Amino acid sequence: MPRVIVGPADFDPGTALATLEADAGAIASFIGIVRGTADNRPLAALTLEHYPGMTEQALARIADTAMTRWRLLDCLIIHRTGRLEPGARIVLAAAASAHRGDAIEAMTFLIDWLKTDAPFWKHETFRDGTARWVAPRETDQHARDRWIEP
Amino acid sequence: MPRVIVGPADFDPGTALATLEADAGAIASFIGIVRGTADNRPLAALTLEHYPGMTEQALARIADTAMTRWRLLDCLIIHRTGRLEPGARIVLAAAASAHRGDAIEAMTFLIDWLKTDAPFWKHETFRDGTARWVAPRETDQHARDRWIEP
Amino acid sequence: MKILYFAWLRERIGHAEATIDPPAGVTTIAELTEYLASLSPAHQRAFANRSAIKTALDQVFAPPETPLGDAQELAYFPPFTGG
Amino acid sequence: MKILYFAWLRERIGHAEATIDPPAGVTTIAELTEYLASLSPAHQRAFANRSAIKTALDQVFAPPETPLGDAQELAYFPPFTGG
Repeated sequence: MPRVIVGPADFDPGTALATLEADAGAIASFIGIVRGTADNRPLAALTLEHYPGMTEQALARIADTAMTRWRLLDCLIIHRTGRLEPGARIVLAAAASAHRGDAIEAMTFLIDWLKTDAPFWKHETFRDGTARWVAPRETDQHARDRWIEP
Repeated sequence: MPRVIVGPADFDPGTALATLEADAGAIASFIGIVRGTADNRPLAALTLEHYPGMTEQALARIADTAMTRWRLLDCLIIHRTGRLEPGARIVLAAAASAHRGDAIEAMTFLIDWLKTDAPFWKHETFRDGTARWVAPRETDQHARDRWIEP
Repeated sequence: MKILYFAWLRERIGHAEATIDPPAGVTTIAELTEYLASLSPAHQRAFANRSAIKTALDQVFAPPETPLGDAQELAYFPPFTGG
Repeated sequence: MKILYFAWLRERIGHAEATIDPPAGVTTIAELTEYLASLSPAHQRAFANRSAIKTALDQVFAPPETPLGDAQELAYFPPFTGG
């Protein structure tokens, strides 16, 4: 059963991954962390806005798609919301399979799709007091689109 | 600095990954676990034999190659040895980068290469008392060879 | 009908949520967007670049030509930047 | 010179390690392998399928034609199956 967790609470990667381990053989995971700078400017915080209700649905749809397309035993998405300081964990995407190729591909799909297909918006506050909304990146769209089936 | 740990001791994935998190942005990891069956036959244990001395060198070389080929801040390989029962962790390979594509590719490279290029040998003991050495798989060799630079 | 604004749309318009009755003749998302853009200078500025704005009807992505039907909730937002 | 055997080679030969003085005329890995295979029926069986056996000289992969030189350690093993 794929699982999706959205909210302000931090998570422990070890505990989260342990929920996937039973007889899996292969667990691939990705953790996103708030960096200390953006465009070489020191960052004070990253704030994640989201669309409650739609977010959970969108992530569940992405996880279900992964379960259908790869031979997975389980997958897990955790995405934090609210104000996060540099060094804080933002997101975890993980997939468990008997086959390492499936686990790694599915995990890559999960992180590529949740960047473009789940209603989150990143807002950067810099240490110099300025702030901006993060612009969508074309490279993220390309990373997403490579998973579209012909 | 890439790090390599070889030995019988278990590891905690959360603790291990935490050592990679500083300002990384992106951490990709793979965990291998002993499955409960092999070819549909219940497994009692998997025993990992290795070549002390050469193993650490081989893994360090693989990790150094990853650091050279991708934009990484750090990488980590932990590989257990000795007798492991179903459900036990065998291996962790992880890469940290400011770029998620680099982290994921490097992690995939690490796990692909350590399967074919580090001196470990797997021995399976089945619940029915039989035992065998695991045969090398052609698919593992292909997974390895796709990373050879032209 | 509940209207939701997210990210810089919310900031430019000045509130996150509004309840409106679509005026007569407004039957699609595009028509409702026209109407909302006419409400104030802030709305007009927020909706200036329509191609940068996405919409979801009852939490499902929907293009501008989508009929409003009996939907309860229409959300306006820029492209997603999560992960 | 220290000779190491791993995995099923170790099992078939019956020990993990041996110390030998290569006889006169033995200057390469291939020549030493011929000599080792002649030591006992167990050695002969273990070395029967040479193409399935890899070698490392002083912990570095080395093909059969490699000269032994001043190497201290020669290891025989099947292909790796870790991970």
